[in-house]
Amino acid sequence: MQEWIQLLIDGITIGGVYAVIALGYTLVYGVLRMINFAHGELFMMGAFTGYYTLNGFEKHSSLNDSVPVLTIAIAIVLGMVVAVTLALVMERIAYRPLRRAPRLAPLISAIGVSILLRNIMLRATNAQGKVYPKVFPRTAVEIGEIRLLYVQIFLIVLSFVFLGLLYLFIQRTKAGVAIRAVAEDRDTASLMGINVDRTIMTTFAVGAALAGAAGVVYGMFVTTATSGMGFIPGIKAFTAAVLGGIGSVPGAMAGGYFLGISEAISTKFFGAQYKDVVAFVLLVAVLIFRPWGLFGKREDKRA
Amino acid sequence: MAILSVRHVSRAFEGLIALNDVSMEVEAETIVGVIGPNGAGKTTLFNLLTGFYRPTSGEIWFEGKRVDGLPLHRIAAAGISRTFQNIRLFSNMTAIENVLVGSHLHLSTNIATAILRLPFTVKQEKRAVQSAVETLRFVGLAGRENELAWNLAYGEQRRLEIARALAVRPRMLLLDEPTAGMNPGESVDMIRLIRALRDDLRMTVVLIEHQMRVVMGVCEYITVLDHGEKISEGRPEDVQKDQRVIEAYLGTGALLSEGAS
Amino acid sequence: MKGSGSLSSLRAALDPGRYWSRAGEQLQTTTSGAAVARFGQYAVLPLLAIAGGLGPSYFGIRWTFAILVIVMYALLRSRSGLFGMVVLGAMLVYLPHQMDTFERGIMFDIALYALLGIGLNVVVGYAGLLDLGYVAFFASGAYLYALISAPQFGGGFDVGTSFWIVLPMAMVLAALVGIALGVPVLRLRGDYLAIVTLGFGEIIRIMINNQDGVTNGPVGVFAIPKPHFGSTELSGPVELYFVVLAGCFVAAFAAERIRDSRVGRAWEAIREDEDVASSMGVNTTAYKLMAFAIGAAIGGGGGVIYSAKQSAVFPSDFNLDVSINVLALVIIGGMGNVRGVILGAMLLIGLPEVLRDFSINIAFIHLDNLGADYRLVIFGAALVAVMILRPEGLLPARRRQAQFEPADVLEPEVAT
Amino acid sequence: MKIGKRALLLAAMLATLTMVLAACSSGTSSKDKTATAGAGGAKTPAAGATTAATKAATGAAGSITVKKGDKIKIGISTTLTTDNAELGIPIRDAALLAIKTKGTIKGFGIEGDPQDDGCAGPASVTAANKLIADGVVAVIGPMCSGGAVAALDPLSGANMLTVSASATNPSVTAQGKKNFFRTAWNDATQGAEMAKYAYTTLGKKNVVLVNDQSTYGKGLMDVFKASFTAAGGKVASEEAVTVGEKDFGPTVTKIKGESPDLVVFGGFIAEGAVLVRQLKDAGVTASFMGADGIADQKYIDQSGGAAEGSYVSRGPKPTDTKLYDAFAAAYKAEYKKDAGQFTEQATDATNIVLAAIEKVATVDGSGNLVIDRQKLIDAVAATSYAGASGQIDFDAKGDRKVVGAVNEIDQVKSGKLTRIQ
Repeated sequence: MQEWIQLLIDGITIGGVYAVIALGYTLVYGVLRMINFAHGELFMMGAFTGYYTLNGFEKHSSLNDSVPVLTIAIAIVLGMVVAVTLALVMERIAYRPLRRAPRLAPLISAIGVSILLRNIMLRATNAQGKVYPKVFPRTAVEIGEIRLLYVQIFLIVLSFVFLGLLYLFIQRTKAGVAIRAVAEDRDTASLMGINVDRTIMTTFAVGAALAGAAGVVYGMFVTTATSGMGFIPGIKAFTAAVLGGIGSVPGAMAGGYFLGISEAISTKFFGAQYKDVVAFVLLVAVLIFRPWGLFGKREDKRA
Repeated sequence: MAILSVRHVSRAFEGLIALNDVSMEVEAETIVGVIGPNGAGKTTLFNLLTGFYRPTSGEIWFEGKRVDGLPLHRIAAAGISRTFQNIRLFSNMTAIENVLVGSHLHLSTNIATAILRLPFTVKQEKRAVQSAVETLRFVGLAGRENELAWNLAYGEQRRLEIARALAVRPRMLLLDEPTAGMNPGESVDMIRLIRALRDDLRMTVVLIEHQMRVVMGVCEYITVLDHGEKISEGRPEDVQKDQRVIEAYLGTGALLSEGAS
Repeated sequence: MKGSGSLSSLRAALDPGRYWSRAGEQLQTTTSGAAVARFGQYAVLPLLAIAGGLGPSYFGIRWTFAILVIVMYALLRSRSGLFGMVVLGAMLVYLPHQMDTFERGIMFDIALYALLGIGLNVVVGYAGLLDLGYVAFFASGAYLYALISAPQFGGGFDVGTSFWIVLPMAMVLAALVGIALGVPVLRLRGDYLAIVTLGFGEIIRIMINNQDGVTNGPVGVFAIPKPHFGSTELSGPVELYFVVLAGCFVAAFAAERIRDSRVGRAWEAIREDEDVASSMGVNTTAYKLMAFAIGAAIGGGGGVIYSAKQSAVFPSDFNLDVSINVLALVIIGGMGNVRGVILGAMLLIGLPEVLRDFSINIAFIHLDNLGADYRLVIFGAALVAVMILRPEGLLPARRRQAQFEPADVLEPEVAT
Repeated sequence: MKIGKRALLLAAMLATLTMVLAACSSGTSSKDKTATAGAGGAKTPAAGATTAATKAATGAAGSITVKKGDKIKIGISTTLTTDNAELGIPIRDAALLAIKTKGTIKGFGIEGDPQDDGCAGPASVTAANKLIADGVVAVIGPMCSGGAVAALDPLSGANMLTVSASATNPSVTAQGKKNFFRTAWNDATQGAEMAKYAYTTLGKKNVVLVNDQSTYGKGLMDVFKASFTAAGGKVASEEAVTVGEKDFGPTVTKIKGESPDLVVFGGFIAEGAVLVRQLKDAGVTASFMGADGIADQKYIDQSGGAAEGSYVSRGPKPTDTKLYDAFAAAYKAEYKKDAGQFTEQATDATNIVLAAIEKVATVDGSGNLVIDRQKLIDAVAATSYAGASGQIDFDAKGDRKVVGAVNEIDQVKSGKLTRIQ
């Protein structure tokens, strides 16, 4: 029983990361109908920013030991800033010129950006994985056999908080309404006085901020940053977004957790080598019964 | 003998009832109009007849065969073809290619014969092109064969849609607002075309139409929908006098002003 | 009348893939002049080929590659498509003889990826189905040949001839795999299909990696025998390059013919508006499956050749990168267009390899390993740049419209 | 009319076919020509090393000629892109250092030609083709076992001396290619030694094996399993991790549930460090054992202290470490960082190759250096070399003979790899 609870916690931990990254996919897909293949790399850049920030504090001050809350907060904020800046540059250079281009052109452009970022970081770090300094004590809460690292709790809680905040942002703020309007119908939204360019940028920024922050916290959890670390979570998050119904915010969240937990459980049953098989088979199974995803809007025949 | 029989058909969208217990019969080789105010469920009815929607309840029979629930292409094969209210051509294909897609069911080329390009394939294809050209000429698009669909003028696009639907060689043709956006001259042409479809090609035509002049001018029988229900049917002059129809159209003024003229 | 008819027949015969000739107006006006011009072009052909062939000796591979791409680009964009194809064909046939091992290896890779691109193009370009798991078919072909012929597993087949038997077998197998994948997922739209196919590609790779008993797992299958053609062993990249090239010709020919038929029209209609296509009588599920099966068969055939050339295959050879590369080259080349695919393959597969030697040595700047270290950085940037500069791809599918010409239709009809 | 049309089409197709076939046959003859040119390579016009003719000459089987004033090229096939470059770059650096240290052979300068082999079959074949074309005398590499197996096809076709410092899987030498040697240890040797050590010396009876699904990791764990169970031990379960992932939570939970007394890992640094840390985080008390894939200070650094106490097999080694220490010091002096895993094997491989070149190379009448490929291979096969990684003698398959060496086992003590056997 306790093993099952532990597996569930493992699943929620990684699932939360998938969910937060998936939100970026789903938001961008919502407004632009494009798969931003480079989104996972923003997560990676966040993790590196976290490393450089915390390592800087470690080397030049004692703040990591005296007020870790402060340095962690700064790292997260910087991670967000770097990811948002990159995302906006990416949008401006690689995606905006392609807004009226054939549907698959931005996809390839995004793949190009993804390869570019990965290899720039590979060269910048000379292919050495960067190890986070010890900011978070690696101690754990223990209940019987169940163990939860503090940093893990932080990661889980933070992903919940992010998801909640994003939901409020989308539902309650003016910018959120604009995003939903553009997602619904870009041309109509534009006619109704919504600045479409700015809304698209907001969308990229919000998605990137989440990915950047997630990168920092995940980096603290796994304690390393490598140039390739964004790729697999990126693909998984994309899967999660589709599973939940791409374009749907609650769908991305649910899809992320669903995927994380199913990976954990299938590891128990079949071994980790088959967890991706299970995940994708589940995806197909879900899509066969709900072709529009768990929470996606049912697209009837467009009559 | 009724070619089409709609029996107690309803369709709901997430609780919203778009069509409620509608029954109607269409006689072969007639021109039937479906009218009603906006949101009356006319296009929903067309979508049900052509398989775009499945009825929530009720049955649809065409030529003695039940067609509701069939996939779209089976309904086309059964002999029903349609046009769309918001024109839906294959806009990056040429006019003649659009029509050739319509004749899909009447050609037999498969992968093997396409690669080998056997003489009979070539011959069949040529015949298809020939008949596509004739169809385009029939709808008044002679000389526009190689134009991309989205380059055509609005009225031409409507006619191309009809040509494409005709290429399916349906026994019943559903026209969704065929004269929408046309000037009076073009509308008259369209009326002439619709009559020719029935007279020359012996087709049954069902059309949704807002312009009462067209409806009264061409339809032999009219079904009136309002709020998803059938409120009246009969010959044009009878329907025009029906109190419920007049009420339904009150405020829109459409029926009275146009119908009277 | 008779004269113009024979001319159009001639044009039709010369223009592979279509008999409604597009370039009618050029020729119709000054028939004799154009004919002379055309023959003039053929005379230039050997000269060009020789120049291209000698290029590597004088300019080195980097410049030759650049020149080759530019020449091809110009030729393929010009209106005389057939001429471009012939020049291209001649160069592709002649050039490898002037090349060294490395360059031949690249040429093989380019041709192989062009073949895969032609296959995926049927799925993505013609039918508009976004497939991110194309590697699955490539893998099934490669492993079929590997498992049947490698001595590790008994190698029960006569290796000398098995290649030519396995090739069609693998194509059929891959087509079946394609249909098996297609049936459950084809009612999914656009990006849903993309992720499911991506997952399918991964599933195949993971299964190969973990079914040790069958596939030898990550250790891979090796000592795969080379095929024979008659009594000649096709051992080097250059011999198998010609097998792939022939495969490209056949696949491109078949693909273009299918595209210009009723089947191709149905695909195009599905791509434009699936529901309307269906309501015009197109059985969309069947036609999508057909596209999947054809694309898969070509991918499977490519896999067999790959396996034979490589002589060792590993599950890691069939990762997501392969699918992404093939998709990217199809789109960069210009979707729905065989010539674009070939050009895309040259750029996408050729460029990163040619960049290996790239270095900058100007004045005090010495970046000797620039290419070796940064080639993927440059490659990523190039992908973005190409898409921004030419969003439709380098050779946008100059849509082959079924041009109606009275002469084409009326003449035989009058005769009957 | 129609017949004419089809006849033309047929003619066009036939023409194409003829063209292809003609090209095929001329392909063979052209290849023959280059082979002949190779034998008489000295006659090649001095148009620079980039001409196709010269490249073809050096790529041919017989001998290789380095013209007066040119440098002897040594190919280095290693991984320079993807996260595996973490291993590949130090290997390249070690080989380049050995080349630099050697300086010249018979008055000819030496230069390294590093090529990215992607740690996988396709890219390794491309890298091999590139090196053949570049006219290298020998190849250090390929880095990974899978890549080596695939790349040996073109390399042995060119009769190219190939010495890998890091391709350890038994399959590489099982192919029986005569031109291949390795200074890395065959996993069959190492895996069996590891199992023996775990069972006999450490007294572990119940283990969980974890591999990274790579040729190396899976292959090593298979050997371990066979030896360990043959000795009477029990393998509780076999788990896997995915390269590139950073969170193995569920796998760790599952391992915990098996309550093993030893966890054995076959894979590389990145995953090994994450795994050992997460095992510790999860409260797994079992010992941890890895192999040469993690025998590197980076493994300890990246584990954030969790590697303390883990056992690391480094393959058979001599007990005398003076040569290794000297190499490590030189490496550190050159690159300002510690010598990574496989670097000592890389430097040995390079030195063996350079020594063999020195032995067989002759200067001909016009001052060119001529190296016979077969003699070069034979020279390496006869090598008996005391290097940084120990005494190196090759057996008939190209594997290292285990002479005067025991399997070195290190334990991480106070954040350093410390030899305990």
